[in-house]
Amino acid sequence: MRYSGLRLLTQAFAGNTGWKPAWRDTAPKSSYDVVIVGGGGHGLATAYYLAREHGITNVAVLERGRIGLGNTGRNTTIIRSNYLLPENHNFYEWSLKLWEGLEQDLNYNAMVSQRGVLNLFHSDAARHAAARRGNAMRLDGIDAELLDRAQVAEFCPLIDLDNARFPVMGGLLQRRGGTARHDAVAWGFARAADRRGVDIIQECEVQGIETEGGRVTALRTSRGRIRAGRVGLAVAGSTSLLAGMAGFEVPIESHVLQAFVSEAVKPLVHAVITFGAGHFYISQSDKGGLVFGGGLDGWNSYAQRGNLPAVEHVFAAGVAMMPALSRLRALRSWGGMMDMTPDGSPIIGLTPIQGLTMTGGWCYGGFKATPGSGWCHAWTIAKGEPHPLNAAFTLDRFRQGRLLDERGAGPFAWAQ
Amino acid sequence: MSQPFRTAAGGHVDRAATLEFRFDGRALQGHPGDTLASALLANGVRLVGRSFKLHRPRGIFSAGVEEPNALAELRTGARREPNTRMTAIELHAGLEAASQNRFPSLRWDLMSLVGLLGPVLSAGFYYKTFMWPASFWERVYEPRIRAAAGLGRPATAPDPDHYEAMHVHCDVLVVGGGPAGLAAARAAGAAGARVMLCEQDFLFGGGLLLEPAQEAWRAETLAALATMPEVTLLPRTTVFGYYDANVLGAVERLADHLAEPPPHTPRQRYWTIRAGRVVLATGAHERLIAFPGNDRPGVMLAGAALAYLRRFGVRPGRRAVLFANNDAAYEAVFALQAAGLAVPGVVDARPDSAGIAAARARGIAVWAGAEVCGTAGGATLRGVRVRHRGGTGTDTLLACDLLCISGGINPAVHLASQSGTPLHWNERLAAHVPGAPVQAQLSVGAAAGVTGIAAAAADGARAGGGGIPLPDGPAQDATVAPIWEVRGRGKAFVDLQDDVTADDIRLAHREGFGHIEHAKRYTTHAMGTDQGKTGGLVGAAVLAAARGVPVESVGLPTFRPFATPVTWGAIAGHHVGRAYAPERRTPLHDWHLRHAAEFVEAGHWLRPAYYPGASDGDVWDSVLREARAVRRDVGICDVSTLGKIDVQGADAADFLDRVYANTLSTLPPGRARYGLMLREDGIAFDDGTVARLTPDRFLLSTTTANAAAVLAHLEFHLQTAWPELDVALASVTDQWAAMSVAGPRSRETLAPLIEGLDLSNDAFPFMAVADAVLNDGRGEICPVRLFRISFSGELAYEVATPAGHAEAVWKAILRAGAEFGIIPYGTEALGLLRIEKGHVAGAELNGQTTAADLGLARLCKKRGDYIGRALAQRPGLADPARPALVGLRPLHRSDRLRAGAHLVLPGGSDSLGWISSVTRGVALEGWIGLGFLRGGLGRAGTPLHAAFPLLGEAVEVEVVSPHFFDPENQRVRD
Amino acid sequence: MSATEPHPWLAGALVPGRFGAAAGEPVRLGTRACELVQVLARRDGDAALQAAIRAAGGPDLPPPGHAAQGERMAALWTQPRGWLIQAGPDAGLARRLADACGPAAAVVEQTHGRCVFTLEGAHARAVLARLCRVDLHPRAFGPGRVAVTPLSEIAAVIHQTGAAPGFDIIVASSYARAVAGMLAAAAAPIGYQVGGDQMGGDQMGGDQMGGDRVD
Amino acid sequence: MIQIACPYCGPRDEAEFAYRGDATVHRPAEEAGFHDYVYARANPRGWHLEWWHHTGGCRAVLKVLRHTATHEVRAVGLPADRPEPPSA
Ligand SMILES: Cc1cc2nc3c(=O)[nH]c(=O)nc-3n(C[C@H](O)[C@H](O)[C@H](O)COP(=O)(O)OP(=O)(O)OC[C@H]3O[C@@H](n4cnc5c(N)ncnc54)[C@H](O)[C@@H]3O)c2cc1C
Ligand SMILES: NC(=O)c1ccc[n+]([C@@H]2O[C@H](COP(=O)([O-])OP(=O)(O)OC[C@H]3O[C@@H](n4cnc5c(N)ncnc54)[C@H](O)[C@@H]3O)[C@@H](O)[C@H]2O)c1
Ligand SMILES: Cc1cc2nc3c(=O)[nH]c(=O)nc-3n(C[C@H](O)[C@H](O)[C@H](O)COP(=O)(O)O)c2cc1C
Ligand SMILES: [Zn+2]
Repeated sequence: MRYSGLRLLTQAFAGNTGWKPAWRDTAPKSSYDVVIVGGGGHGLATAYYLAREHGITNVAVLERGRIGLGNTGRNTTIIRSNYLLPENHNFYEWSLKLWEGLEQDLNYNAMVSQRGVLNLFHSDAARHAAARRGNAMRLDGIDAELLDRAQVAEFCPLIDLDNARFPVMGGLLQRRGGTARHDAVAWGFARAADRRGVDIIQECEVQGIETEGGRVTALRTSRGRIRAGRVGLAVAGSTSLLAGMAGFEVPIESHVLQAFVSEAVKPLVHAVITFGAGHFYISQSDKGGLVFGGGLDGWNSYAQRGNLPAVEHVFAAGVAMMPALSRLRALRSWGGMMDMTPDGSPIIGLTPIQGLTMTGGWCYGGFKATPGSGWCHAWTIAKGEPHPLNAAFTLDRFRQGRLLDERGAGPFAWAQ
Repeated sequence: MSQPFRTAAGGHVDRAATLEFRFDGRALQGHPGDTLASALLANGVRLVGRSFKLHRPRGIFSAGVEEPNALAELRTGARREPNTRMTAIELHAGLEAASQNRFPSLRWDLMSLVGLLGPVLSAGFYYKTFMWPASFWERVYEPRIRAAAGLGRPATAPDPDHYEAMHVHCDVLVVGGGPAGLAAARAAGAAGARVMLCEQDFLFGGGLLLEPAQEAWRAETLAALATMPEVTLLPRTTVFGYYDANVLGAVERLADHLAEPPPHTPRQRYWTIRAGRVVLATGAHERLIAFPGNDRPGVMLAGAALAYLRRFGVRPGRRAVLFANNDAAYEAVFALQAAGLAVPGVVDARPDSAGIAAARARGIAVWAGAEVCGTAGGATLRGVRVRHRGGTGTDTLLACDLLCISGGINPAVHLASQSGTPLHWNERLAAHVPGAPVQAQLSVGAAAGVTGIAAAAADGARAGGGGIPLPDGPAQDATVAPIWEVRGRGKAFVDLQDDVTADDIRLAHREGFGHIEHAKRYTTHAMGTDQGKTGGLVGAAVLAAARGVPVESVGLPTFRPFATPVTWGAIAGHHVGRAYAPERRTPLHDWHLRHAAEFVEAGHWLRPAYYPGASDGDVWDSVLREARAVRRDVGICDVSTLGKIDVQGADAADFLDRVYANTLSTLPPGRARYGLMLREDGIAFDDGTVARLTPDRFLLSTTTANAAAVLAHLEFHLQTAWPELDVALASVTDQWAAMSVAGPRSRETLAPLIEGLDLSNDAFPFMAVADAVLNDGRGEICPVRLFRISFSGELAYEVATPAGHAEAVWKAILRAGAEFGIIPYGTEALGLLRIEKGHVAGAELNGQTTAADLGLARLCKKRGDYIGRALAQRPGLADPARPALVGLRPLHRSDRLRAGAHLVLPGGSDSLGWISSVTRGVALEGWIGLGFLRGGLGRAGTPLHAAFPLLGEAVEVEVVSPHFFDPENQRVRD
Repeated sequence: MSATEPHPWLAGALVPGRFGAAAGEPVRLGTRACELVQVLARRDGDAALQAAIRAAGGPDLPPPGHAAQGERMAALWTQPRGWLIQAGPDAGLARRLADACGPAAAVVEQTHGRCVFTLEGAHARAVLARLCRVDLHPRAFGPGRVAVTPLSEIAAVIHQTGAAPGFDIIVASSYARAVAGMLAAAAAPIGYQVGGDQMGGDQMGGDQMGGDRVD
Repeated sequence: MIQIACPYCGPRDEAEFAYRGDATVHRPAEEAGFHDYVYARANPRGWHLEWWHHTGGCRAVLKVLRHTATHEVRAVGLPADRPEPPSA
C-alpha cells in the first residue's frame, strides 16, 4: 500500500480502518539465501538494499525482540558526514547522500531534517583540528564551513559565547547534517524491504551459528533452525556474543551510553549543536523535546541504563553551553549498548567464517550510517567482497596496524 | 465574589491569609496551602490549557504530579518556566502563571482549527505524507509542525538562580510521606536507624490529608519524627531515579514556593542518596476511563475531586456525577454531596456493589451496569451522556458541571521498577504491583497495592520494624471491575496530554505496531510530561483488546528516570560558569595577573599566553617581541604546569626503560634526557625530560595536559604488570614551581644569583641537573634545582623551586636580567620558538602519530621490551608511506600558513598530509609550519600547495627540514 | 610553609569576615600552616620506615582510613604503604625523614605541593556533604579518621581533627583557589566565618564564591 | 551508581575510579601476544573481571568482578587476587 496525501484523506473519511500492517509479521521458513541477524536499522537496511540493489529477495531478518528497539530506537538521531579521515568521511557522505533521497525511495517519511550540525571549539588547538577536518571534507567535495564567533552567535543565539571557563572561539558547521526520526528509519526500511519480499521475523533470537568446513550453514534460533546460504550480522552491542557463537573474536566492547529528552517546549534549538569543552550534544525533536547526551558511562555494560555520574556531566555541560537550559526539565533518560571498537571506526565486511559478514563496531555514531552500512553490507554479501567504500573497515586492520582513529584516543576510550 | 467555590472551613489551607496571584493576567486570590490548581478552582476557573496536538480545551484533571492537562508557564523573563503542573505548584504571593500552547488566547485559540482535521491527524500520519516535494520538509512542513508542537515557551536568558548538590548516606530511605511512609520512617527511626524521608509534596501526609479523622495521628507522628535526631524529613523532595547499588537521586525544591529564592538560598538541591534499605511508599495514581469527550474541562479524577474538597476546601463544581468501577471512588461523591454539591447521579459499570448500595441509601440515583458514553458542553462540561452497558438503548443526558471518574488505581511502581523489581499483575486492582525486589528494597502501602489508611500504615510500620502507634480506620475496597474504554462517537483519550485516542491505539495495532513499545512510539502514548501516569495502562488495555489478549500479557513501557521531570540546573548544581571545571593556577598566577597576562587553558591550568605590551598593536606584536627577546637576549617563562613525577626505588631505572621508548638506565646521575612514551598500541603518547637525581631516584616531566594520564599509566603497569619492581611514584607537580630562563644571556642572568653551583659550560653543561641555592640579594635564600634543558633552542635553564618560593625566585631573576632586557614570555612565544626549532608538541603528539612519523625513530631502543614496541611494528604503523614530519614555508614569504591546511599537489585535491602547527618566525622571515607529509622530506624541492578550502585559500609552500633554526643544535650547548 | 608567604595561590582568596547566610551559627573556614611529607615504603622497607618515623617523634603508622598523632608529628594514611606526615611549620621534616629512612622509603617533600584548609563548627559536616561523597556521619567517621576522596572532582584528603567537628582538608596547591571557592559556595547557605571573630558583615571580599558575588 | 568496596578505603562511588577494562589479559612476554593483549578483550554478558583504578582515592588498581547486565559487584580484590565468577 503506497502512502500518499490522497490515501491519507480517503482513509480519514473511512475511519482509518483500511490501513494495512507496515510489514508482514512472518514465521520463519526453514531456509533462506541470506539471513540477516538483527532487526535494527542496519539489519533492515541491509535486507532492503540486498533486494533493491542486488535482486536478492529470499532474505530473512531475524530480530530477537521487536524491530527498531535496540540502538536504532534509542539514539540521539544525529546524521552527518563531518569526519576527518577519508575512509570515514567518504563512507558517511555516501550514507548522507542516501539519507537525502531516502524518503522518496522508501515511500516513508523518516523526517530527515538537514538543519545543520555545528561543532563548537574553544581553543586554538581545537580550531586547528576542526580546520583539518573541514578542509579534508571540502577536498573530497563535502560541505563544511568554519564559523567565527559572530557567525556562531548568529547561527545559534542561545550559545553562551563567553562561557566563563571555556569561551567559544568558533565552530565547524555542516549544513547538510541534521537529524532523522529514529523509529521511522527502522519502520521505513522494514516496510520497504517487506514490500520487496524480505521476511521480517520478530521474537526470533539467534542462539547458535552452525558452520561446516569454515563456512556458515545455519542458525539455531528460538524459533527453530534456519538454514542460510549467507549470514550477515548487524547486532550492534551484541556483536561479541554473536561472533562468539561463530567462533571468532571481535575487538569490540559493549558500553553503555545514556541519552535524555526534556519536556516538550516551543522551538528553541534549531540545529544540532555539540559542545567542545565537554561531552555534550543537543537537538530538538519535532515534538519539542530537547534530545541530548554526552559521553559513555565508561564501563562495559549490556544493560540499557546508566548511572548518575554521567548524568551529572551531561547536565553541567549543557548549562555551560546554553545557560537558558537550566530551567528546563529533563523528562526521561535511558541507555543504549554501544559497540565500541579500539579505534572508534566501524567494521563492515568479511569475517573469518566464509559466508558470514558483519556490520558493527558503530561506537557513538552508527545511526547516521544506517543507509550506508546497509548498502555496503548488502554489496559485501552479494559480491562476496567489500565495496571500495567499506574496504578499509576490516576486522583485521588491528592486526595490520591500519587504524582509523579519528580522535587519536587510542584503544578503548576509557583507557585515556 | 472572590473564591466563590471555597468552602467555609476545613482542609489544609489558611483562610486567614490571602495570596494575590495572576493567571493569564487576571488578578485572583488564594490561600497559603493552595496549589495553583486549587486556587484556580476556588475562583471558578476551569478552562486552563490547550492540548498538545489538537488544541482542545483542557481543565484540571488531577490533584498531583500526575497531571496531564493543567500545565502553565510560571513566572516571567529569565525565570519563565514552561509546562509546570498547576496541581503541584504551591501558591505564593505574586505568582504569575499563563496558559500555554494557544493563540491568541486560551478561549479563542486559532490553532484549535486543526481539530477539524482530526481524522487526518491520526497516529503516525506524518510518516505517510509531507514527502513531496522533497525539499519542502525542512522549508515548509517541519517548521510548521515544530511551531505547533512543544507545549510552553522556555526562557532564553541565563537562569538567575543557583543550585547545589548534597550527598547523603542512610540506613533507611523512605520515599513518600503518606500513612505508609510516615509509619515506616517512624518505626525505623524508633529503632535507631539513620532515616531519610522524602516527600514530593509540601505537606507530609499523602492520603491522610484527605482524612480529617486521621489528622491527630498525622500530627502526632510528625511530632514524634521531629524529635528523632537521626531522622531527616525532606518535604518538597522528589526522588526521581533509582539507580544501581541502592543509590537514588532526589531533588528538593527549596525556593519554588517563593517568588524568588532569598539570598544565599539555592533554588533547588540535588541529593544523591546511598541507602542501606529503601522503603517505597509512593502511593498510587488513580486512572482514567477512555470514553468520548473524556477530556472536557470538568472531567476530573474522583480522588482529585475529593482532594480539592477535603485538603483545599474547594468545591470543584456545583453538580457532580461519578463514573466509576470501584467502591473506593464513592467517598468522593459522598463528600461532595455532603459539602452541598448536587449529585444528579452515579454511573457504575458494575451491576451491583456495596458502594452502589450506599449511594442509593444516600438518595443518589445510580445507573448501575452503565457507562458514560459522551460529554456535552463547549470549553467546559455541561452534561454527560449515560447509557446501559451492552445495551443498544438510547443514552440519557445528565446535566452536571463535574464528572468524577475512577477507573481504579495504579500503584506508583516507577521507582520499584527502575530498581529492577519485576512487576506482577494484580487481578483485584487490575494493575501492576511490585514483585520480589532485586535490591535491598521494599514497596509498602498503596505502592504495593495495600489500600486503606490503616492497612497502608500498618504495612509501612512493618517495613520499618514495627512497634509504633497506628491509625485505625475503615478498610478500603479498591477492587475494580475493569472497564477501560467506552466506545462511541467522538474522541476517547487514553493520553490526554499527547492527544492519543483509543482509535489511535487500534490504528497502531492495525498497522503492525501492536507491541506495546511500538504502539507507544507510533502514537506517542505515555510520552508526555506525565509519562502516562493516569492513562498509560488504559492505552495498554485498549491495545490488549485489539490484540485479543489479556491486559497483563501486553505489559507496560519501561519505567525510566525521571519519576517526574527534573530541573536541568539542579543536576548541574554548582558546575556552572567559572566552576564548570575547576581551575588550576600556578604559584605565579597573581604575578601574571598583575602583569596583564592573557591566559590560555591547558588541562585545567591557566597559563599566560602572552603579556600585551603598551605599544603592542595586536597579539603578534606581543608574541614576536617576547620571542625576539629570547633569541636575542633572555626571557623567562612560567612552566610550572608541566607534570612532574618523582620516581624512586632500586628498580626505577629498569622501570623507566620499560615505559619509555628510549633508554634511560644509562643516564648518569646529574643528567637529564629527552624521553618519549608510547601507548601500548605503538602510537606516541607523551614526551618530556627525565632527570636522574641519584642512582635510584628520577624526576620525570610530562606535558601539561597528560600529567594525570601519565601517572595513572605508570601506576597501572607497576601494580598489574610488574608488581615485583621496587618503584615508588609520587606526583610533585604542585610542589615545584618551574621557570624557563632562556636566551643567550640566561647564564649571565642567573650566575650571580646562584650559590653553590658553577654555571660555566664545563661545570654545568647542556642536560646537566643540580641542586643549588638562589640568593636574591634581598634576604631571600631559596632552594632551587637547575636543569640545563632547552625547548626554545637557546642556551636555557629550567629553574625549579618549591612553589612557595616561586615569586621570590621569579622576581629575582627578572631583576638580575633587567640589564639584559629580560621579559616574561607566554605559551604563544614558547610555541613560536619550539616550532622554529622543530620540536614536536601536542599538535604533533595527537594520538595518531608514531615515533617514526615524528622523526623520532632513531631514539627508540633496538633491543628489549618497552610499552608500545611490539605493536608499533605492525605493517600499517611501520609503513614508510605514512606522512612524516616536515617543515613548511610559503614560497612567497609574505603568504600566511594556517594549521589545519592540507598539503596537495598544485591543482590537486588528494591530501598528502596536513599542517599541524604554524607561527610567524623571528629567526626566520614570514610564516613557518610543521606538518606531516607522505614522502616526508623526500618531497623537498617539489612544489606543493597548502590548501585551506574552508577559506578558499591555497598557498604555495616548500618542504624543508623541520629544524628551521640552528639545526646543529649549537646554541643550546654554548 | 616556611620562607615566603604561605600559600601564594590563596593570596586574597579568603578574606576575614563573616559571609553567606547571616542567621545561625556559621562554620569557620581557614588554612593551616604546616609541613607535609609524603612517605612511601619501598620494598621490604616497612619496618625500617616505622622505626624511622618513631625515632623522629612520630606515631605508629596508622592503618588505612586513619591518622595518628605522635609527639612531634602526625601521620595520615593516604595510600597502600604510603602516608602523609604532618608537622608544624619550619620543622625541616623532609630532610630529617629522608636521612632517617634511607632506602626504606621514598620521602617526598609536599609542603608546597599541598594546601591544608580547616573547616570547623557544628555544620561543618553539612558543608562537606555538598562536596564529598563519603559518609562522614559520626557513626561512620570520627576524630582521627582519614578519607582520601575527591571534593567535588578535586582529589583531597579529609582528616577529622576534632569532635566539634573539625576537619583538615588537604588538596593540591594548584587547586587551592578552586577549593576555596567551592568551600565558600558550599558554606554560603549556612554562613561562614573566615579568620578571627571580627564581623565582616554581608559584603564579599576577595574572590570567594557563593556569596553575593556572581562569579 | 556502582559502588566498589576498595579493600583500603571502603565502599566508594564509581565516580572515584578510572575504569581500565578486562583484567583477564596479561601483558605478554612474547611479541606475538600483544595484539590479543590490547585488542582481544573479554566482552561477556555476565560476570566480568575488570580493572578499576582508585585514582580519586588511594590509587590502588583493583580487580573487580562485576556483572555487565545487572552491574552487581560480587568481589573486589587486589591485582594478585583471583576472584572466581559465581557458577550461576
Ligand atoms: C544513547 C545513544 C545515542 C546515540 N546517538 C547517535 C547519534 O546521534 N548519531 C548516530 O549516528 N548514532 C548514534 N548512536 C549510535 C547508533 O544508535 C547505533 O550505532 C546504531 O543505531 C546501531 O544500529 P544497529 O542497527 O546496528 O543496532 P540496533 O538498532 O541495536 O540493532 C541491533 C539489533 O540486533 C538485535 N539482536 C541482538 N542480538 C540478537 C540475536 N542474538 N538474535 C536476534 N537479534 C539480535 C537486537 O535486538 C537489536 O534490535 C547512539 C547510540 C546511543 C546508545
Ligand atoms: N482518598 C484518596 O483519594 C486517597 C488518595 C491517596 C491516598 N489515600 C489513602 O492512603 C492510602 C495509601 O497510603 P500510602 O502511604 O501508601 O500512599 P499515599 O498516596 O498516601 O502517599 C504516597 C506519598 O508518596 C509521595 N510520593 C510519591 N512518589 C514520590 C517520589 N518519587 N518522591 C517523593 N515522594 C513521592 C506522594 O506525594 C504521597 O504523598 C491509600 O490506600 C488510601 O487509602 C487515599
Ligand atoms: C530522539 C528521541 C526522542 C524521544 N522523545 C521522547 C519523548 O518525547 N517522550 C518520551 O517519553 N520519551 C522519549 N524518548 C525516549 C523513549 O521513550 C525511550 O525511553 C527510548 O527510546 C529508549 O527506550 P526504553 O526506555 O523503552 O528502553 C525519545 C527517544 C529518542 C531516541
Ligand atoms: Zn582505595
